[in-house]
Amino acid sequence: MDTFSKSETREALDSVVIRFAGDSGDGMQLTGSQFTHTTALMGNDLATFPDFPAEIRAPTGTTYGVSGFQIHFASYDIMTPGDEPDVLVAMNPAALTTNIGDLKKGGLLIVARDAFTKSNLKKAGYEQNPLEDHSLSAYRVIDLDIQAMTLAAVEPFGLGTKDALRSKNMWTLGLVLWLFGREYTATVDWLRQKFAKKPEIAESNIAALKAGHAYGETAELPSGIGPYEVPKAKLEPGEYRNITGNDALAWGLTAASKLSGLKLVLGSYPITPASSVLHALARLKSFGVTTFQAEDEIAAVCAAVGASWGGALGVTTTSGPGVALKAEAIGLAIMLELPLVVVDIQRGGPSTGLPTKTEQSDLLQAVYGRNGDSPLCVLAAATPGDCFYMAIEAARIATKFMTPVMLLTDGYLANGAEPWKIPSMAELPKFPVEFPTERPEGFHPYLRDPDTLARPWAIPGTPGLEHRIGGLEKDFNSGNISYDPANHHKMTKTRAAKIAGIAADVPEQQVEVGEASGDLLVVGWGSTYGAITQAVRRAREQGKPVSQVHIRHLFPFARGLDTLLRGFKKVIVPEMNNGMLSKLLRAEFLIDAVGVNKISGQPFKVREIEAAIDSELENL
Amino acid sequence: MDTFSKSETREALDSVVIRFAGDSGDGMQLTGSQFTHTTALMGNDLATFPDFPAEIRAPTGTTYGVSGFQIHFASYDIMTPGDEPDVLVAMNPAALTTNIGDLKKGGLLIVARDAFTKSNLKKAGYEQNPLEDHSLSAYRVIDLDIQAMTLAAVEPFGLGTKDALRSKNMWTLGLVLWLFGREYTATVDWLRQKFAKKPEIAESNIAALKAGHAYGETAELPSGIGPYEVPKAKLEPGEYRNITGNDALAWGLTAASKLSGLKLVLGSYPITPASSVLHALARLKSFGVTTFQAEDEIAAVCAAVGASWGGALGVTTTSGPGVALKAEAIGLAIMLELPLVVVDIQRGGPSTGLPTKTEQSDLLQAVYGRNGDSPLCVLAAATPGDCFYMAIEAARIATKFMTPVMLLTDGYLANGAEPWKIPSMAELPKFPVEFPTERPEGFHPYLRDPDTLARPWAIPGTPGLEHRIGGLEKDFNSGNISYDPANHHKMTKTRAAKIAGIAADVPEQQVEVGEASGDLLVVGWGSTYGAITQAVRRAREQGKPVSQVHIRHLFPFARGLDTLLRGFKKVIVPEMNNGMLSKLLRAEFLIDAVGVNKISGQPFKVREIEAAIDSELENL
Amino acid sequence: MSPSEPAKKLTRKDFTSDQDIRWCPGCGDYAILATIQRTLPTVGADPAKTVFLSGIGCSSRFPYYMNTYGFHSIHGRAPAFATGLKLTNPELDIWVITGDGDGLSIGGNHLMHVLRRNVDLQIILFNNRIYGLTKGQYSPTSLVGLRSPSTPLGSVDMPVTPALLALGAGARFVARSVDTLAKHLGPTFVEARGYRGTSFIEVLQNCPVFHDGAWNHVKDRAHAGQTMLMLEHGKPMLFGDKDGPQQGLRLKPNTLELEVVTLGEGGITEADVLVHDETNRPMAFLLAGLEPPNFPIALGVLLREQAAAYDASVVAQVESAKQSGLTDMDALLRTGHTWTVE
Amino acid sequence: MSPSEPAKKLTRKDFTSDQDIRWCPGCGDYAILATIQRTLPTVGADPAKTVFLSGIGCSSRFPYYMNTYGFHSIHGRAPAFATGLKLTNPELDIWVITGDGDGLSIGGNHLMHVLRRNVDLQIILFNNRIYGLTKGQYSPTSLVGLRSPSTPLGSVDMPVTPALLALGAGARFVARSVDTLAKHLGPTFVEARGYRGTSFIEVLQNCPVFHDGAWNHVKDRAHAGQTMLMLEHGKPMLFGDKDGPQQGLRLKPNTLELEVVTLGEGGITEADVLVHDETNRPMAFLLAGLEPPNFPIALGVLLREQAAAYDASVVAQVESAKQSGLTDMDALLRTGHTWTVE
Ligand SMILES: Cc1ncc(C[n+]2csc(CCOP(=O)(O)OP(=O)(O)O)c2C)c(N)n1
Ligand SMILES: Cc1ncc(C[n+]2csc(CCOP(=O)(O)OP(=O)(O)O)c2C)c(N)n1
Ligand code: SF4
Ligand code: SF4
Ligand SMILES: [Mg+2]
Ligand SMILES: [Mg+2]
Repeated sequence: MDTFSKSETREALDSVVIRFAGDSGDGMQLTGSQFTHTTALMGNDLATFPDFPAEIRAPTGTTYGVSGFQIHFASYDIMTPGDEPDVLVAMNPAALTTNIGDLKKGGLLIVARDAFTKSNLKKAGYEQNPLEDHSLSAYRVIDLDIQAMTLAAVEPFGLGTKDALRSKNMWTLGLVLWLFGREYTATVDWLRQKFAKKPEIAESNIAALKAGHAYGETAELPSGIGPYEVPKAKLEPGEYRNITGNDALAWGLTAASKLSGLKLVLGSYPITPASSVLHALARLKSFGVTTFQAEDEIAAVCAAVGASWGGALGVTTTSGPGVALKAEAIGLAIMLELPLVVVDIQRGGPSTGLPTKTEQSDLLQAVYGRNGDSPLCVLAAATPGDCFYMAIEAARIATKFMTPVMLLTDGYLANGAEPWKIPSMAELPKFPVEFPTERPEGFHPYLRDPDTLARPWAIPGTPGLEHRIGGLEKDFNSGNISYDPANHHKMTKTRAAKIAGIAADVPEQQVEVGEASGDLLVVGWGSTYGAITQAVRRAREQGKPVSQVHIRHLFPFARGLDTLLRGFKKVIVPEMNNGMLSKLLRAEFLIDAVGVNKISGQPFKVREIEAAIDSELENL
Repeated sequence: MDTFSKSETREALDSVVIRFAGDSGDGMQLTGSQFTHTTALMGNDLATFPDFPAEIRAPTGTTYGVSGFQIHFASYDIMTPGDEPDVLVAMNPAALTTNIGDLKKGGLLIVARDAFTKSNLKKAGYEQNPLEDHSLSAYRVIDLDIQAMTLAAVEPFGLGTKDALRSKNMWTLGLVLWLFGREYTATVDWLRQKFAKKPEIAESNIAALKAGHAYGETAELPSGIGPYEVPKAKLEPGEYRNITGNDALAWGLTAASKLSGLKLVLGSYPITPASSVLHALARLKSFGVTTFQAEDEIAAVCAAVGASWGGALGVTTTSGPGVALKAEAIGLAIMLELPLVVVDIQRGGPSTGLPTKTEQSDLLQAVYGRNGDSPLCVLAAATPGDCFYMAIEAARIATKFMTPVMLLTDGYLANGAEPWKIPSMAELPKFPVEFPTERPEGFHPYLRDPDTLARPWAIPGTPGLEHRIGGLEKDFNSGNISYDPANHHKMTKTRAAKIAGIAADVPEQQVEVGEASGDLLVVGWGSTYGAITQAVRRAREQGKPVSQVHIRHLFPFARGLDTLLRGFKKVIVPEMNNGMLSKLLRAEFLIDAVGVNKISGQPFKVREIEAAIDSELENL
Repeated sequence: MSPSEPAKKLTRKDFTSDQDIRWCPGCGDYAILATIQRTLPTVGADPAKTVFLSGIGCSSRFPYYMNTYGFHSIHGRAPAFATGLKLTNPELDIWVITGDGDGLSIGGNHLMHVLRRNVDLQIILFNNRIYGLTKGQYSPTSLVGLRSPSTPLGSVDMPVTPALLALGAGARFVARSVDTLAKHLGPTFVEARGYRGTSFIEVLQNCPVFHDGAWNHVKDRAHAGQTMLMLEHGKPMLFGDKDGPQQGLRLKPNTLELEVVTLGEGGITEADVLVHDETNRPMAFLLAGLEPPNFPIALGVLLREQAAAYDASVVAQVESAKQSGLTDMDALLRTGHTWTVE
Repeated sequence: MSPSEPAKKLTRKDFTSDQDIRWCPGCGDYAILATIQRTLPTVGADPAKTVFLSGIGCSSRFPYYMNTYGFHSIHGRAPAFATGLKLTNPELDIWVITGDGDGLSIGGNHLMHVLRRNVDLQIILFNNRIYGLTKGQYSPTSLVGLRSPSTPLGSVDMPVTPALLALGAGARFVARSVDTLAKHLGPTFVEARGYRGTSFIEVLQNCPVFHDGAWNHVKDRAHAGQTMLMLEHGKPMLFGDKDGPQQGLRLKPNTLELEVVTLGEGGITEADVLVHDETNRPMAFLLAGLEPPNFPIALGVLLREQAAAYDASVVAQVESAKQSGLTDMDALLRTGHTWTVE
């Protein structure tokens, strides 16, 4: 663990939001994650939000090629990457123009002055250089010739200008690290490891990093600007790491495979923002994980179902358009009553929509998007780290109830990171699965467990349990094909009852924050957790009568939700969609749940939810 | 028009339900439709229900190979094929065992005695011959050696026994026609036409038909059995024909093409029970109809969307599993804002389910089954003949609002027939479509009509209107790709507002039967129309305070529905699913709509809905 | 064979399920079913380790009739389910049953990819040149001009040749046989089962209800000798009716075309006739496209090329990773940078 | 050209839209775009009647940059949209733009069916052997062993050869060219446009970001003469570096194999070298599979076989039905039995 050793006098701040913005090629994501990492080591709580363009490498200098990374860190526990940045780092004019609107008035703006060339200004749509026309007077500006200083710092390594300039993000990182009293050791280690095979690259980057840091220490910054320090947060004791939602998900699935004793078989097809789960699992072959990049989403889910039938934990990961394609096969899995975990990492829709942006607009597709009466279990993760636990929960329910489970996360959870207290495997409850090996009296594949209504998971290869399954309706008593009218009614009701029964197997719905009854209840699900919690806490600090419920089990709802909802005069439901959970709650409980909807591909700001709370309370 | 000329004394009946049942190979569907046809010519009102096995030609004598055709005809206007048959024709033991349970006590049972062979009895699971063990004493039985009498009748034509026996359905039809005072002329004409190229087949069938008829006239039937007559019904004057839902749909789509002036392009992939729409349209090439049997459902809908972009009325027809596959492409059509008609002829689900049975379980898939916030218009046809009008309505809305429209029918409507008053094309409102040819000031592909919010339908080939569209989010002001957060919010709201605006363009919701407020309201949609109407009428005849609303516009709902629903103490919603419209109504209007659900692959019986009405009224 | 059961000699009955068969009387599917049921016992197949996995169609009802593990999936996707199953348990002997609609229309892409990957499966494509189950629409193998419910004026789609498609996709085992030729079909299945990789077998099948006689030009008993070429590896490609002249296939000198020659005519001897070489891919391409009336149809193994089976490679990669990589979950969770809060 | 506009000579600018191009610097897609934009004016193309229609991928962004009608559809389905559009308006000149992922992975089946139907379209497949847009996963054309984010230990899937797949599916016009070889690419597009039916053109494209140099073994300037065989119909298949020996392809006598021969060595003359015949399908099969190092890659038109275009057949059927069939809707509604209630 690194410690902070400098002795300058530093202004103490409770919390800071920094946004790094530059060209896609400027390495802003790396800069952000290195800053994040060091900040975590410093003991702050933090949350991050990377926001990058759909283009792989948009032409340099364009506004749509701007890549951003926001980090919020504080001396108390925080849950969102922050509403507006206190500090904006803009590596070129395009980054400035697309981000300056978000910077707090009076906020700190760090710009690479020498990137404000005529051609870059033009590409960003500036008629004049904003660094020269007083248009930035509302901010505290540090404009430096970062490119020139980088070139100077890496000169000894004899790189070409193009390569040398690649280190300018490290120079900038060095400066910002110094500004907030952070060491660069961790980044140095990381650079050495990453470029182990190209030591000259590692060393030139390190030189730039150190030069930026040194610049802070030695140069005279305009008065009133830094240096700062952000004291440690009081976090629950334990071993921590940073984790993104997609990594947590991949590890959660792998953990589920260990806890259940099942082989994990992933069928997937690349799609933003889900691909990195496939990548992460592909690296875990040593854990017996099999990954199959299929020819399309349909083949991917079918392979997962085939794997499940064979006795594996069959999983498929995708985003909204992929779920649409998988609908027919998921319907088959429902009919076959096989375990299956379908992960939908939601993005902006409809259609191709906004592939790199976040949204929660697949909820109704998850619950209803299949032909026929085809209920399955729907879960949602609330934070990046929660993806780990919800992956395990999905696998547990899928195998216990022999059902597909749809787990919803989103682009914000997928790429966002948070400090995560690392669990120990021994603490996590095992849920071993047993495959029947003996042929019980009257065996047939749809013979049900009287408690869970689950059918036996008899797997091919088992002598004596040979059977046939398929997508046609089955006879309740024999498992054979049946066109009998009464039987179909009974089977439909049975499938529904089995899924409804999951509610008895999960914890009662709890209030997240506040009392269990009162004036105003804010109900959320998924990645809005942080923003809602923060907003409700702030409102309560101001004495406002508001509570929060956060739903992880979306279908069926957990027991007790009904009572909670009825305990409040008013229920509002913030969602990053045009009103989906609110529809489910209204239909189920007949309460006038009112949507607070943001469909912009961006997560909620705490302020926006506070505003919704205030306006509801006024109208109560 | 045929008339009834016989002079025997006949017992007059108000209404009769007959079910013909036999092996798939026994020609029961033909028998039924010929009886239907003659009955229509006699001026009765009628409704039919064919019910055939999933197997193409199941082995003879098996229970799952039994094919049935039920007809209800009456001297008043009726709306369902009848709850239980008054008359059952059973051509073999399997047909008897699978159908006898439905026959009214005291009903008439006509059996082909000589088909009750040892092997047939065994295949049907009979240990004893039911014709000999008094087990049928609750019915009035006419058991005849129909096979022998058929062979005798067709002997002159020198056919082999197998071929000769093929006419036994005609012998039976002849007898039943006589029993209910019907002429056989129409069937004779039909046989001559159908077998124009094989006159010996035509004539042997005719001989059998006449022999059956003559048998009725000359043989002594057990006392108390017939002959009967069913007087004409009082129908609205006009020219009539029998029509099945799928034929009506095909013709309605073709009519829509005429009324709009658009070329009809169907992209489809065969699937039960939708294939016959493809077949019917493939026969209408002379109307300029283009049909494309695609490689799968996805290609089918994509071809239809491509056709729409090109300026055609793009249509795709399928059933539930096909809709699931089309979801992604329908989402694209929503984003592209192109007209598209998607017809879902629902069948028993989930998955492959009960392919040849009817169900209404795709409603929520239709409304919600896509990624993202992706609203489209959902309509449902109520009767076979209504499929014609709803097809036109779907095309009208699709082209006026530049949106996909999902039209729901089901297996029951698809194959069921009713007498249909033939409209004249001149009476039907035209809805001509104009493609822009001039480039207006500030043209872009998403420039909207201020009233409908529809975008211009500028088609490739038009000079000066070249433009690019696609599945990524569009800028409201330029139609170019936009990742702007506020723009996405605005576009999502705009797409929703456009669809919501359709409500202003369709008639207000009316009460179908009864007062506009009161104690009990029965709300239905789709093919339950007949059963619900009949049940509500009967209840009202008995003085019960019940009204009926039938919904054709399911998304958005028509104006006025809210007021109607709130006008009643209780609302029940009979559906052939596990509760879907009831969910939509609850979520939208917060009224405690209670489902009456039947998920057996069979249409509601009038009696079942009456029972639901009674039990609700008791508990009011 | 499982250790718990004493090895006993199995018979057709052991592979026959208790379900009534629901195909139309006279359907070619019966013959194929009987041949499989008779063949499996002869090669020591274990019902517990044998899986039949199908899509949707008349042919896809097949698994219900086998007393093995069976999976009747959804339309066109059987190869994908089979891939997932095989990756999970490579010990299973998996037979994919599909039709010309299921496998070539909606399922063409999965077929193509399973073939290129070479997953160890047998894929039997029942080619009746029609959609049976949905009542007779034309299929991707229907000939131009076919009148069907969806092509009342005759189809205008150019058909696909299953074996050519398979070869183009990179298939390494391609065979062809006929529903009613049990003596040829059974051994073809045996060869397919023996191949480690995807074996693709097209079976010419008659649908007496919707496309009766689609293969009469091949099967016609009177001329079967002339219309069928029974391939045998290493043997000259000879054919001909018993009492008629012996004919053979020859490569037209210095071209890429095959021609039919008659032994004894113009000095042609057996030595002039091309010898079948199962490992010769260009030859398989030429053979796959032959059809009467100008040529006999080629039956038997057109191509057999050894290559790594996908499932074996995947398993090997996992196993070697297990040897050398991280296996402790707690350690995994702690990879990279961590820190402790006290 | 529309009657309202005076025929003016168009230039590249007329085919260039006002949208910023969003490909990575150095991407091979730029070169292909430039070639299309330069080629279309030379063949009198009318922007109003020209359509670019794509799936999803880097390559599929193409339509945005053309000042013609453009349609950026969903992943893999472009051929199906194009078929519907062409059936609606056969006058349009439709170009389908796809990638090795879009066209061969998720969209393989639509590709195969549009090829067998022979719909009159040009299909350009940008083959960079990688998924560009989703950041570098391996694709169906990636070679075994490729390390990518989804195959960190190397891919084990055997790749597909696009031209072979197309031929297996029944394609009748198959060509191949290279992103940066504008002088070869432009004329290849012209040939493709001239063909009435589906023309399939594979373009070897470099993705400098995720799979830089995937085609270096072909494009390597130093040896380009040896690694590329420029096909010309009716001309002997010769190749070789300018200053090196001239080489040619020959059919190994009495086999189905091609071999490389060197002119002047062992008495080999040009007369021994095989002459390219665009109409010879078996030859196209052999050529499609050639790759360095043992052979040059075959560029140009591998196969051009005349056949009815699907859209033309469909339209003809509709038109002839219009001549002879019922056209009065009121009459249609009254076909069969009707009766009157008074
Ligand atoms: C998604 C989906 N689309 C369509 C169908 C309808 N369908 C069932 S089988 C079939 C075609 C069967 O043809 P083939 O594979 O040749 O089998 P055959 O019946 O001829 O043996 C079709 C179109 C379906 N069940 N599911
Ligand atoms: C239904 C669906 N699945 C997955 C994706 C994600 N996706 C977009 S492009 C692409 C692959 C592109 O590869 P290729 O066609 O080779 O194009 P390139 O980017 O290499 O030009 C994928 C998997 C998507 N957009 N839609
Ligand atoms: S329809 Fe044809 S393929 Fe299907 S079972 Fe009947 S005969 Fe066989
Ligand atoms: S990722 Fe590759 S293919 Fe895509 S634009 Fe960049 S260089 Fe081109
Ligand atoms: Mg078939
Ligand atoms: Mg690619």
